Amino acid sequence: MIDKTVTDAAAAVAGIPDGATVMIGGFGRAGQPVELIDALIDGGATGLTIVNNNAGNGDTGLAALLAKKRVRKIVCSFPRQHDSWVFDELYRAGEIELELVPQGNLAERIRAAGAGIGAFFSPTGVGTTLADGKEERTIDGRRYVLEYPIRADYALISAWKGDRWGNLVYRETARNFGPIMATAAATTVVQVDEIVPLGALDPEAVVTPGIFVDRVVAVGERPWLHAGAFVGGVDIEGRPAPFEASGTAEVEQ
Amino acid sequence: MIDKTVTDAAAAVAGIPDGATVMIGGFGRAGQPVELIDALIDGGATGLTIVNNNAGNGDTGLAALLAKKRVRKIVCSFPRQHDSWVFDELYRAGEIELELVPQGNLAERIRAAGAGIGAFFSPTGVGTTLADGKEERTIDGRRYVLEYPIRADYALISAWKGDRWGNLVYRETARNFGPIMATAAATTVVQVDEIVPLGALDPEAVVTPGIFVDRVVAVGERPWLHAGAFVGGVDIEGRPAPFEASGTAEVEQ
Amino acid sequence: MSTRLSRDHLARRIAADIPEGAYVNLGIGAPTLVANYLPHDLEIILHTENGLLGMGEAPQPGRIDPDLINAGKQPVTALAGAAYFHHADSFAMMRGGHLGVCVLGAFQVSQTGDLANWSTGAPGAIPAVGGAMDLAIGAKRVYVMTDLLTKTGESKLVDACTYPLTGVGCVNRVYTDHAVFDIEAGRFAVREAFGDNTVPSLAELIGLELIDRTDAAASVPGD
Amino acid sequence: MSTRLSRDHLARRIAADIPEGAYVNLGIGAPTLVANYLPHDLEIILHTENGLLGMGEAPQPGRIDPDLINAGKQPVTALAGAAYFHHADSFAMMRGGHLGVCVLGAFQVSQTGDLANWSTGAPGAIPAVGGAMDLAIGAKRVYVMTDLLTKTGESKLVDACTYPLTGVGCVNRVYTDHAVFDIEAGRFAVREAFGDNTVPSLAELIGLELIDRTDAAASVPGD
Repeated sequence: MIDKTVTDAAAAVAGIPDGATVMIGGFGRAGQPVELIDALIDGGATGLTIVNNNAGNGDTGLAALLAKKRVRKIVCSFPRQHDSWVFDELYRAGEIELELVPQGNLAERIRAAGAGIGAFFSPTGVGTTLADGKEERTIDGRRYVLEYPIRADYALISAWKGDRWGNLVYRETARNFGPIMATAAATTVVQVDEIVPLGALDPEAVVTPGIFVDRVVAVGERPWLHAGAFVGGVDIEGRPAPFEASGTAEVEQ
Repeated sequence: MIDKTVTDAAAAVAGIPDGATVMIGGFGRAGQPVELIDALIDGGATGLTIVNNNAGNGDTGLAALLAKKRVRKIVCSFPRQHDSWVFDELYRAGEIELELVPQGNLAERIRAAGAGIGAFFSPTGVGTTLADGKEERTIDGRRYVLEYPIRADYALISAWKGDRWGNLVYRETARNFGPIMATAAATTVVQVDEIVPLGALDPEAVVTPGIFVDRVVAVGERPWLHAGAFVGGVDIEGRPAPFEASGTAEVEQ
Repeated sequence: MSTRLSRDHLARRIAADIPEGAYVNLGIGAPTLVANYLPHDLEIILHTENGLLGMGEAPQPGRIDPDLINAGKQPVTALAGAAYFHHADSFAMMRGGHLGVCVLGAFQVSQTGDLANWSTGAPGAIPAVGGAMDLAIGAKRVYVMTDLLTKTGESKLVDACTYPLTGVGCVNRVYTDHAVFDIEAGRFAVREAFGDNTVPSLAELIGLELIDRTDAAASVPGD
Repeated sequence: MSTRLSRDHLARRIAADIPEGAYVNLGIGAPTLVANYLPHDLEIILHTENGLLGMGEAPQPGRIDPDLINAGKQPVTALAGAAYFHHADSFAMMRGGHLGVCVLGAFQVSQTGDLANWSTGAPGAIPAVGGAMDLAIGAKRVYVMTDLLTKTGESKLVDACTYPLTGVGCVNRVYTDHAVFDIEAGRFAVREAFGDNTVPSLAELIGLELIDRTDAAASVPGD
């Protein structure tokens, strides 16, 4: 019997060595595998290269990993946010290396790694400083730069539900980088709300087939759901928040 | 109100000119948009370049289009099948041009067209006659050939259900080339069993978002379904076939 | 002192140019205001780079769903007819030219259509580009929404950008608080001047020769 | 006359080398027989290039579903735990090295691991390649299933292929009716000789020097 489920987050991230390249899913907080990141912090690995769209929010998750100075380099498209103070301080102090990649090139380079593409010509970034030093070519009258795959030793991602074969479905825009990162890492580790029986996921709606997944751990239902249905009652960071009828939401910008 | 639905197959394929490049979905018979092809035949367009995985089966659908000598050139991976007699005869008579493309390069070149990729390095076909004359490059010790996008003026595809925005879901392995061809054509035309109300398709399970679709026509439920459920009772070509308890299936090889 | 449209009026002006059925991406910051002025009786489909077509309005406070956000990481909703997809598919949609319109902010736009909107190039600044470069080269029509002048009175419409570029020759139209400009063969063309602005007064503010297209019939942009 | 395994016995022999949990693609033709011998108590996941992981057995005659076929366009079924995907994703899976094993037929295999299995290059023949070239370069382990000799008695294991290539240096192991060969540093290594075949008798049939690995412990291939 194939059983990719593991009992806890520590087992899920076991074996990630110092110096590893680790993709971490999520766009801002949505889809960020916080429990896996916490386990990675507890595991002690350091000198990591992290691939993520951002560079951490607030003081939890990826930001906490950065704060512990476990990250040598980050590859991302949008590090600077209103709540990226942990990264900002490390960057200004010269304690973290940054490779800035336009978001679409980041996504496509991750996909290329998973899809066995050696390199591809992208129109994004042509003529900008982010294309400095890259090979350029004009094809059918349009300028392109050559972009290479981004691979990882591990991918840590968050999905909604998974089964013991590693088939996954996601939830809304928390899907983001999960499906492509799952294809691009030697070992893909997934946290899900719930592990469902084999056959419970509609084969037409599986987003990540289990072939891309190595380990799955259930971490319990996200606080804004109850029995799989949206119930709300949280702020944008997912913290329980009693809202008045006249209340205003805390909104990121 | 956005309404991409059209009333019949003739309206769906209206405007396809002589000499057009037309992608036609399907893998063998599965997912082949037979009603749209019939309408294309009725429409009279000729001198077409067709992109399809195969080169027609039996005497219907794509094979019928070929038999009418409307096709100047076909781009495909697997023309020769046990039931490709229409193509075989035209090819041997020198009446149709063939561009043979390894199936994965065919799929990826179609995707590249839809994804705005100028060209990509593929490891498939390296060192074979199908890479003759193509640019080759070694990247990280592996050999690749440079492959260019395949675009079309029209894509004719078959899906299972669609809505008036053009959102689509497919059925089983009839999905095949539909989703990528939808992205790679200037005008994408879809036949579906049924047009469902907006909101009836699960947004997590939509395979082709409506942005890629221009026209949708309902052609009625496929014969092996009843009210959306599989009932069987057909042979592999979809023809009603009374099976004995001891009967044997007609099986292609 | 010339007439200036408020940011909300400008958002309304841009919204009026977006036809029913358009697929639209609104950049973070001021362009998101445009959503507030899209007519409710028209179906216009909003794309957000983080994997959603058919984005709806902000949720009620008690109904915030942290899994459902826009590119600015604000909570949103999804319309009936929406679809979710992953990041490679979302940016394939952008890069592949499937979006009809995007509206972006700007530091500078050159008269050849170059856009600078992601970095001032200031030493010590932390760079962040996000999806701006993909949008700039991807959408069929790239609209910029910006004040014409910086806070210190310099024109953001320039002969050549001095800030780091986001994209080369990618901008089709610039909506400013003073006027609407098209890019025509390497020159700014005034399409509509607001209030008491005139082509000569705008030329003086900008310091460049301008083409006068204020008599052109209002056109609905294709998508 | 040396001992030859029947095609079904050879399929059984190959099936025995496929471990539980492997993701496997069986090429059209003889390799599909391997599916009949995969142990029912092991979970081995079959991929078909036309968009399915978790392919099951052939359906009962009255239950043929024309939407659910394999690469050979035969009707199949899907297991609980299956997933469907489109062609670009299916071939990304293959090209990206995610399949553990594929089993392919062959016209010729060279001792450097080149495979020729898609065209005899005969004038007038209609070429058709399908997914063979993608499988040849994509799977982690590429197994060939073939008779050792052609109908006219020539060895299909050769110094260098004379037929058009499918892939260069891609074959890991060749299962023939006479013996099992690994490719080792540009030479065929006999891993297992069936019946009264011996390394010398095989070398005579093939006409090449062979490495003797018949004493190697049976290994379970990695996936």
